[in-house]
Parts: sequence; structure tokens; C-alpha cells
Amino acid sequence: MKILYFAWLRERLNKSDETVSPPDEVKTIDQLMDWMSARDEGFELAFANRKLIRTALDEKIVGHDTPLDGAQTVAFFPPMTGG
Amino acid sequence: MKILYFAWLRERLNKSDETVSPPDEVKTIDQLMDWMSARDEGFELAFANRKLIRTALDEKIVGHDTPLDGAQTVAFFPPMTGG
Amino acid sequence: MDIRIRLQQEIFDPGEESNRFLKETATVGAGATVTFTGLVRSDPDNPIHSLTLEHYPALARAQLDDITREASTRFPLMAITIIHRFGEMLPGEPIVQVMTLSPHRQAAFEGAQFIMDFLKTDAPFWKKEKGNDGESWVDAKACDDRARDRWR
Amino acid sequence: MDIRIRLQQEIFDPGEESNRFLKETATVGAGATVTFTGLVRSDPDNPIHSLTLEHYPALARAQLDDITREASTRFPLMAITIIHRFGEMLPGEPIVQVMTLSPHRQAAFEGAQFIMDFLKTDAPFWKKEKGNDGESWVDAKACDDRARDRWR
Repeated sequence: MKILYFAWLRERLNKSDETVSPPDEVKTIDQLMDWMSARDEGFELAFANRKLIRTALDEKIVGHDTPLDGAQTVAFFPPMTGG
Repeated sequence: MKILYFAWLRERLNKSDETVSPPDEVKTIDQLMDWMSARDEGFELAFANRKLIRTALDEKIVGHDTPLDGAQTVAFFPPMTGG
Repeated sequence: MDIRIRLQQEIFDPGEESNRFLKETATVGAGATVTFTGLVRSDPDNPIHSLTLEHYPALARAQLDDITREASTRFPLMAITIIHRFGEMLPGEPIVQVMTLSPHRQAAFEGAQFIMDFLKTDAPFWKKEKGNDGESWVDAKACDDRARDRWR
Repeated sequence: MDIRIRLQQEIFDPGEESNRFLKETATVGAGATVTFTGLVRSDPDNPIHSLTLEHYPALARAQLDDITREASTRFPLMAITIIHRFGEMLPGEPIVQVMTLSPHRQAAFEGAQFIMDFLKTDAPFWKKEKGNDGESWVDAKACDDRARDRWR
């Protein structure tokens, strides 16, 4: 599973993407964030305030409670500020 | 007193302006239209439906009950359709 | 506030006017500009050959002065330009262009909309269409009055 | 419906793009076109040196596809073009341009406003400013969420 980071999340984690293989019991985006926080303190700190984190599964913006359901790509990013 | 006509009023009356000297008892635009209707059948016909007539006194759009109050120019025209 | 009003018979180039507006009025504090352009519209099933706009020059200028002044008190605008043509024009040609500049997008949008809504009903221009069946004056539309009245 | 979406690093010419939009999409039934241009804004008292836009290309395209499709079902539009830049840009430069074409002015205005309101909050672009005090990410604004939510 490919993970993408954008904007200050990318800067704070010092990487724009990584590949992870979470265990089968990680079924939702929330659970993925829990699992990644447990294994990586940097991730835990950057993701401490989850209200600031937006997520997309396979190029579709979704809520944190969405099932991963075999998604290839999970993207994490702050609220958008384009235009 | 100069009278200006625009759009279909101008066409119907077959003139774009004229100069008139109404008597002193003609004090409002309504009364001016009454006076002009009495002396000119063409005017009376064109001004039959006064709801369709808009008026301006000295380059200011005003209602029919406005006093003439020494105005130099009275303009009559249909509802505007610019833009 | 930089307010410019041009009444002219000659055709104008919409994009060139937008660029000139930006070049002549934009400062570093500007964040948004809106250009509205009204075009001579024709119905493909009942085409018009031309559109003629009659106007009352002195009153048109006075009304557009009032409308732009009111827009500049209601919305935080940095500049407004209105170009309005009169005389005869062909389908597809621009009739009117309103441009606004502001720090923020809502003001730029609402300023331009406000100006167009009032211009439609309160500026002394009258449209006459020439088509297959001859000439006819365009009727004022109730929806234009309603569009204006929502700002009151 | 002619919908075009361009994401590009290069600067663009606002007026030239408006003219191209009209030239390539306008038919005789068109009566109104609106162009919104967002500019890199700087505060004269605390100027920025540059603005950098980061984006998520595949998601940006998908979101702008959705937003324009939704706009075209809500408003009687004949054409929409969006140009959005990414990368580094200087104060005064255009960031984004949205153009709409319609038979009627309200649809052209509302279509462009709708697109901009959703683009601001739902398209994956992130702004970073470089100023006298170094670099900082621009915060999302609650007023942008409210502007979007009035369409719901």
C-alpha cells in the first residue's frame, strides 16, 4: 500500500511517500493512522491532531472512518488552500 | 422646457425631442403628460399605458409624481434593456 | 478607488481590455479580478441580423456613476471599469464589459454582479433587434427587476 | 458542454486566455461570459517574495472534473475552462483562472462562483509563502468553507 504526504505533513515527515504493509486487522483509515503512529514517533506527532488531516483513497477524498478495502494509494494532507 | 423621447416612444412620435411651454398649473410630470395628451392625439396614444413610461428630470430618473420645479429637460422612455 | 466608465460605438477586444484593466489598476494587494462580458446573442432557430443599442448619453453616464459609486461603498473593491457600446452590432460581438478588482474573490464577484444587475434595469440603453421578420424592440424582463431587487 | 481543465507550471496571460476561450467555445447562442482570475496577493506592509503551490495532480484533476460536472448540471452553461498553476510564482502573477459561457449572465456568474468556492476547499492545492520571516504554509480559512457550504 502506497502512502502519500503533502504540504506540511510531507515536510514534517521528511518524505513525500512510502510503501507500507499493514496487517489484516487494519481495516479503516483511522486504524491505519493508529498503526502507523504506534510504529513511528514522527508520524504520531505529525498526526496528533487528526482534525487537521484530510485523506484520499485512490484519488477520492474520503472520511477517516472509510474502509481501506484493498486501496492501492492512501494520501494524507492538510486542508486545501488552492485558488 | 425641452422634452426628449427614446426607443419606441421616439419612433411612435416620430421625433426625438421638442420644446414646450406648459402653463404654470402644470406642476408634476403626471400633469405634464396630461397636458401634452390633451393637445396631441399622437402623444395621448403613445402615453396611454403610463406604467410603461419611465421619466427623467435633468438627467435624474424620477417617478411620475415628481414636481417639475423648473427642470430644463424632461425625458420619456420605455423600461431600460441595456447590458 | 479607480472608477472608469466608457461609452463607445466602436467594438472592443474583451481580453485586451481585461489585460489593460489589470495593468493599469492592479497593485500587489490585489488578489482577484472578475470580468463580465455581455455578447450579442442570437437564436440559431430564429437568428437576428444585428442589434442596435440606443442610449441617453448624459443620463447613462450619471446612472453608471451612481451604480459604481454604490458598488464601491458596498464591496471592498480597488477598481471598476465599465465599457458599454451603443449603435449597431453583430451577433457574437461584445456589448458590455464590467471589470472589478479586489483583495478577495467574493467582493470581485459580487461587485461585478451588483453592477450588471443595476445596469440592466437602471441604465438608459434600449435594444432593438433586426431579424428575418424586421425590426423589434427588446422587452424589459421581470427577472432583471428581481435580480436588481435582491440587493435592496 | 465543453469542459477543459489545465494544470500547468508556466505563467499564462489572463486576457489572451479569455479571448481564446471565447474564440474556441462561443456560438451565436452565447450571451454572457465571466472570467475570474486569482492573483498572487502580497501585503504592502509585510510583502511576500514568492508563493509556491504544491498539488496532488491525479486527485486535483479528479476533483476539478467533479466540480465542473456538478456546475454544468446546476447551471445552464455552454463551456467551462479552468487553468490552475502549480510551482513557484511572484506577487501579481495569475494563479488560477475560471471561465464560463452561458446564454444568460446569472448562470455565467454563478457557475464561476460555484467552481471557485469548491475549488478553494476541495481541490488538492497547498500554498506556501516566502517572505521576510522565511517560509510558511497558508492556513485554510473558515470563510472558504462557509462560501462552499452555501451551495449545499
